[in-house]
Amino acid sequence: MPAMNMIQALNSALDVMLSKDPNVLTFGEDVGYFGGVFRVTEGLQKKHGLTRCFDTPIGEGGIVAVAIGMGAYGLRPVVEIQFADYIYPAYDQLVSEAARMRYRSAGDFTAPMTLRTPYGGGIYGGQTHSQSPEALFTHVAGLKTVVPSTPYDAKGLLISAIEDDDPVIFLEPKRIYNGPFDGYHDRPVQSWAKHPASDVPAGHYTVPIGKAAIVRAGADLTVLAYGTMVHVALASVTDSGIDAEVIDLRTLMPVDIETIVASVQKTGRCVIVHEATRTSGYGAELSALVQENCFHHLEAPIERVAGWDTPYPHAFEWQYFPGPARVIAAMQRAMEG
Amino acid sequence: MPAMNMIQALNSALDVMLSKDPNVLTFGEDVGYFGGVFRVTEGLQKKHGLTRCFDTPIGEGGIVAVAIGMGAYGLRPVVEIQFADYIYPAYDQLVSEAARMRYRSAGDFTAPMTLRTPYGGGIYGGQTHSQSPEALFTHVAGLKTVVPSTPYDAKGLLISAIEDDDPVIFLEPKRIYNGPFDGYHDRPVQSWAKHPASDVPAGHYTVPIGKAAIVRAGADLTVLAYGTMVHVALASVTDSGIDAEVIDLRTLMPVDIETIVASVQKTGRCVIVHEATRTSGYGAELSALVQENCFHHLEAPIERVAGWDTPYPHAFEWQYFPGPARVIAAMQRAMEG
Amino acid sequence: MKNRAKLSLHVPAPATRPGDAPDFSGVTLAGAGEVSRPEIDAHPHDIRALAYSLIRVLDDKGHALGSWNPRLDPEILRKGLRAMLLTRAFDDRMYRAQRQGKTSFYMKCTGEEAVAVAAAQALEPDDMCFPSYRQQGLLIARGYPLVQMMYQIYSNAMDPLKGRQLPVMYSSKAFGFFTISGNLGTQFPQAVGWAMASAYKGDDRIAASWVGEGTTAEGDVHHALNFASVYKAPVILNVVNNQWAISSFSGIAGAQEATFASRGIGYGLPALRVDGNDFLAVYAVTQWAAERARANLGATLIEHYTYRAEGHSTSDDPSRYRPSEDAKAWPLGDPIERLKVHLIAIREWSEDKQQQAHAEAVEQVKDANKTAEAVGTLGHGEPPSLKTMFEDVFKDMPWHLRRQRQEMGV
Amino acid sequence: MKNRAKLSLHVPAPATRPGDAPDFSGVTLAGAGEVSRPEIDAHPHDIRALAYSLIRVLDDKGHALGSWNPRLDPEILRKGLRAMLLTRAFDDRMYRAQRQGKTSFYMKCTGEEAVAVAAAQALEPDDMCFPSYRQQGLLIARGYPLVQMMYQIYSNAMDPLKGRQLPVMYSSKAFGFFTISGNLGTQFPQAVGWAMASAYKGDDRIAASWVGEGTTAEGDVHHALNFASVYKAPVILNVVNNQWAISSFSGIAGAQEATFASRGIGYGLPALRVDGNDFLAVYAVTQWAAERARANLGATLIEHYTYRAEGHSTSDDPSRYRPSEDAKAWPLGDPIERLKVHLIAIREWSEDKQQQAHAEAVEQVKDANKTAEAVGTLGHGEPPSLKTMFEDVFKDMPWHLRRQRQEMGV
Ligand SMILES: Cc1ncc(C[n+]2csc(CCOP(=O)(O)OP(=O)(O)O)c2C)c(N)n1
Ligand SMILES: Cc1ncc(C[n+]2csc(CCOP(=O)(O)OP(=O)(O)O)c2C)c(N)n1
Ligand SMILES: [Mg+2]
Ligand SMILES: [Mg+2]
Repeated sequence: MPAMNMIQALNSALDVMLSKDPNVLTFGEDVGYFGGVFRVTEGLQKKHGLTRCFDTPIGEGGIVAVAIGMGAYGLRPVVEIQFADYIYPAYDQLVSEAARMRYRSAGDFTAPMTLRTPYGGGIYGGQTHSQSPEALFTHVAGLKTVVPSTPYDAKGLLISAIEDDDPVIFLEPKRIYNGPFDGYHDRPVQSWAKHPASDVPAGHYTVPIGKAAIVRAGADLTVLAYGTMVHVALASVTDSGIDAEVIDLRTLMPVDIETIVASVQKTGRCVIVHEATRTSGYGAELSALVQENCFHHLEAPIERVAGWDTPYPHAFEWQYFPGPARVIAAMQRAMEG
Repeated sequence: MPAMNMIQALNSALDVMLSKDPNVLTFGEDVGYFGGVFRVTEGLQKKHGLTRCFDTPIGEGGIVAVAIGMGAYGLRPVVEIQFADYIYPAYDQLVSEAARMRYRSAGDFTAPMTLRTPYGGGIYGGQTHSQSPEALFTHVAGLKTVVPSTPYDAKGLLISAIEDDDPVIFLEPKRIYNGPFDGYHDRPVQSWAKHPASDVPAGHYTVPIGKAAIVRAGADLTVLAYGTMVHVALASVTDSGIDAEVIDLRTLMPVDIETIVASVQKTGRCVIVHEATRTSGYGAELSALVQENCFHHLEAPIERVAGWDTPYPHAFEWQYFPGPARVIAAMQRAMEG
Repeated sequence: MKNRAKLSLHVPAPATRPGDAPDFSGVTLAGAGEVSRPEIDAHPHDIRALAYSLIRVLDDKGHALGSWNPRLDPEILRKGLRAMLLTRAFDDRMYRAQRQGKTSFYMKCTGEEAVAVAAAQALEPDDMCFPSYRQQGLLIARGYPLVQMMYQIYSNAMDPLKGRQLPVMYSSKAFGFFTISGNLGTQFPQAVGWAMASAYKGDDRIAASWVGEGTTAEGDVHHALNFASVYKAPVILNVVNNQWAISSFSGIAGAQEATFASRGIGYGLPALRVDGNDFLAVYAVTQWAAERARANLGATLIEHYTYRAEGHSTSDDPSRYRPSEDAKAWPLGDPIERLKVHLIAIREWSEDKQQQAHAEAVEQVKDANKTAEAVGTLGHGEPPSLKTMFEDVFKDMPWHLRRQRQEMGV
Repeated sequence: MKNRAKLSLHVPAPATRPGDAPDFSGVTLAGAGEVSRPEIDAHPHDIRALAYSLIRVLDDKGHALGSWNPRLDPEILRKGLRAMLLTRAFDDRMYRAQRQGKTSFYMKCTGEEAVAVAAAQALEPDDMCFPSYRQQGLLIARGYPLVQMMYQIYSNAMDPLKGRQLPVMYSSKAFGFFTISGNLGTQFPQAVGWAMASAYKGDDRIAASWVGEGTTAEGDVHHALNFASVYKAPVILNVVNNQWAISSFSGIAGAQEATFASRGIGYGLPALRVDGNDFLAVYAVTQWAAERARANLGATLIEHYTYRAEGHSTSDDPSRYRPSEDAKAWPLGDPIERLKVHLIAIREWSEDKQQQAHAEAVEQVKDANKTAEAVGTLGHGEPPSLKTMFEDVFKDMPWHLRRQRQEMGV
């Protein structure tokens, strides 16, 4: 199997679905001839035609609205929002329309659309190219939220999202598009090639929405993470020597509660890691869920490691990013606590 | 002092500030000649003039953007969004602009605006006139979020919000505009007149942002609530006979952590109550905060009582609304647990 | 040269307020038949004048004049008249039902019946409509069962929307009627997306959408016009200018600076302005736009100039913000009355027939309402099944909703 | 009559792609001086033609023609020329700095210098500008210290924005330059709000804002035009049509259907379309719109027809999506060259002086850069103080940010 980085895996997922299903099409700002600013749609217009992969006006609200209308017709549109930071102009169409359509029409109309968007920091993008808005979607009844952490999962989950009959917010951790990132920005960059999950089948396959993955089994502590932070968590486990179980949630809504509860009931300790700002971030929901489901098993306070409650500052990207040092410190507090 | 309901108290706050500060003005859909669909701005255009209280086009994004520009000039605009459910078209201007202005310009420009909006259910408004979106704002660094539960607080907090130099999201619990509501929809409606907090001074006064109120002292259990749910919590305490301490948060961001922690460390038990959908609601953040700050004092799992994770259904409003029955059940679980 | 005088802020205000006599002297109207009909493949730039004029077919005596006269079979006109009568009878009955506490809310379209009913007739039954809450005439003209609408309004056990939606927020894919949103304007760009999908699939169905003049201020409306123009979507974008948005007169939406039809000019879209109370004119412009769309020539923007004759909804009291005599004084009259006069003028109808048709409509509504009330009204009789409350949030119910349903004990 | 042929979806595509020869044969240009200047109190409806024409003053030989000729003192022209030269020299140096790894990102305005520099000259120094990221010419023309801009670009200890913003996202209230947002278009309606505030206070300052043609698709732009029209806000709304939005040609924004200036027509705003590479023409239309705004006659929409001569940013490679010779082939030429030729034609300048002015600009930039680099560049030298990272989220730091700052140990 060819070794693919995450961009190639996502491109392959789109290629497979465009080939398989004439009702699938993809569009967004610069996704057509150019292939997207991160090249995820590169070559798709040339291969599948102008009407199946094309550029749109710079109006995120319009892009999503048009996708909703196409979904109501019976298509399965996949839209790209160039950066997650630019999703807010489409927020009303997502919250009031895509998320509500099935419910308010009692199943008469649905919104089987997928919204792909790169999120997270680590590329010196400053405060408007680094945000992690997942919690703004997990709070919205009717939206599914998915975050892959490897090329294999990225392709399998994106195909699942496109085939899913509900609207899916598909958040792509842009920092690991080209290689796994352990959070040590000062160490040499790694490429996906050496990572087992870069073995990506060329054809159609799925990774189920709603299922987490235990990426490292451990006995003493549970670390809940997703996207880029999965790799930071793994590095933190190695460097701390703590025998932690690392769970890659992969899907945030609906979240895989069984896997989480089973692990924390086993370890009795839990550290939650995400890049988004801390207050009212998705870690708050995870903390509440763990507390509600594992209260009598907890031996220490649940720790949240997250982005600071500030915008993502250009010059202080690495002081903002919740890297191994902060994750390890939290793991140690959780072991003592 | 005149007995005021919440609408009159809010109207009085605006009247006081329009009289006191020529840089204060208010606008929004139907707020001018008509005085707003909930009459909160009634009479203000007539008294203060066409340019100080006026109608706007139906473009929430434009309303907020214009307020931001006015704030940058040096005014203190107060805008009304007719229903919280219609705030989403303005979400980008709030999140990317109002919230970020001070930070990104290093204090060179600020957004001293107040956004007033009625939120919550209980008036048969169906899914687009009943929402409680507070968690979508508490997650945003740079926004303050305030929710009053009485006429006295409503006026004092609104004046504080208008005088505040940061953008404030001011959520008005529409179900208690005309009277306190204990959650028993089948009992006779009460008016504010008999409630002590309807004694509202006619002039200028403030209730500080960031300070909670202990509305009932108790020893056995802490109930955290805000807005309409404060009254439901009090009724639940009475009817359950549990000696609970009921805390009206009043401000969600920044939240009054000292008051919360002191209470839970005393009682060892905590029930969090809100009307918003449960998953990733503000209750999740409260649960995480309590867990992190009071872990070793907790004698039972923290309970969340919230709206179901569905849209607000028209016919099942009272099955959706987290009334006394559900609050009492949670209090009892917390006492046993 | 440089003028640095003090600036001042302009806030538009209407000519009249409660207590004043109605004053429509500012309204200038083209005469019936004055505006001529271009070919459907006319270049938008050559027909810009249509955005500033007013397409009218029926004159005050009920004669159909000019090249926009669709020359319809009288049977179609009678069908349209009956549908408008039925719509009005339905509105009156449901308004009363709300006043009687049988539901929480209702919205009439009185005076605007032609906008929806004539369009329903000019479109094909399988064309997709993305309406606002004031185009119930579409459903009624397409023959959707009144009793189904009432079930929805009463949120009873037979409500096709299972009690979830506010009254009047109908949805019927089978009748080409998109689920109405409580959020203004969102359906406008969705209709463009549906039309793009139809074109993408090589289908022959087109889409149509409606927003009020107040709603034109939403960004969604700009997105709709922009995407429709760029991709030449087969869609008809209608702005129903009934001159009021709850309490705000149309000047707050920009009516004192330009017509709403002219909003289409900047996108290179054909923009037509029509007498919305003239059944024949509304039919003719809709037909023109539909033919153009089906010929792959893209979208058309239509402004329907009409007047909201009653309150915004049952929650509203227009006497608080406009002269109470306004509706009667409105120079373009009443669409039902005008079509009736025309049918009589061409000897295809009579006052007696009108009386009879009206009585039949009232009867039909009464019967449907009896059936609907027998099932239940809001808070009385048989409600939808409670456990459906947790369904349809997602296609399959996730664990957390199953748990919540259990907690509720259903 | 009814045509139910298969529909098909139209997706716009540019005339040329990489490998093709440049082709601007589709571009039709009015001649210099052809379009005449209306009075500033002209009614918008009487000057709609200006939205479809092209206001030009300078002809190919550098002669200033027609009623739009602002007849400026040559000293102003030389100031403008120097500001444009300085802007270009600054861009070239900062572009190199990014390539040298001294910062993360940079954006040039090459070929568009006149749009910002001429406006800066025509406006009063205390008028408020709400620019996009491509109007650095405003700051430079207003005399903002280059070294301050470099401090920001290098996110060093002297960065007025404390290292928080992406390079080029300047902010300076003192120089009437609003904090640039990474989110496109948001500043357009904010400028309208600022202008409404100025009018509300009886002030005499006006606002101006700029967006690219691609950004016109955002709902914010519609809100700006709508609110500006309804409240007659004293604001100049500029659309810089440089024909590209990253890799998307202007057809994706709607340029094949109508001009961007004509977007103003539907709001009843005066809409001017100007040769954006003609310093005199840009100055003249800005002056016209400014006088109109100061006379309380409200807002003007101006489309600046120009060409993005280089890549979108340092992250972009235009050779992937357009012919590499395009910039040279662009018929409206280069704004610096054209103003130079004019000044020489009127005997107020010479090639030598041009050489000298260019050398001076390069020198000035070099000196400023030496000072800036001495303080630090991104990741090297002296960064801003780390603890400032937690400041200015709110006016006063709440408990949770104090705790987080402690946790970080600063
Ligand atoms: C996004 C949004 N903002 C505000 C409202 C509240 N609202 C409901 S109807 C209405 C007035 C609409 O007026 P118009 O568009 O002219 O339609 P009409 O009622 O006249 O048919 C308003 C402001 C809403 N439903 N959605
Ligand atoms: C809301 C939003 N959407 C998308 C982007 C990404 N983006 C940055 S610049 C750009 C192109 C803008 O083109 P145009 O408006 O023509 O301005 P120009 O770059 O040509 O000056 C895009 C899509 C953004 N910054 N903000
Ligand atoms: Mg209206
Ligand atoms: Mg551009």
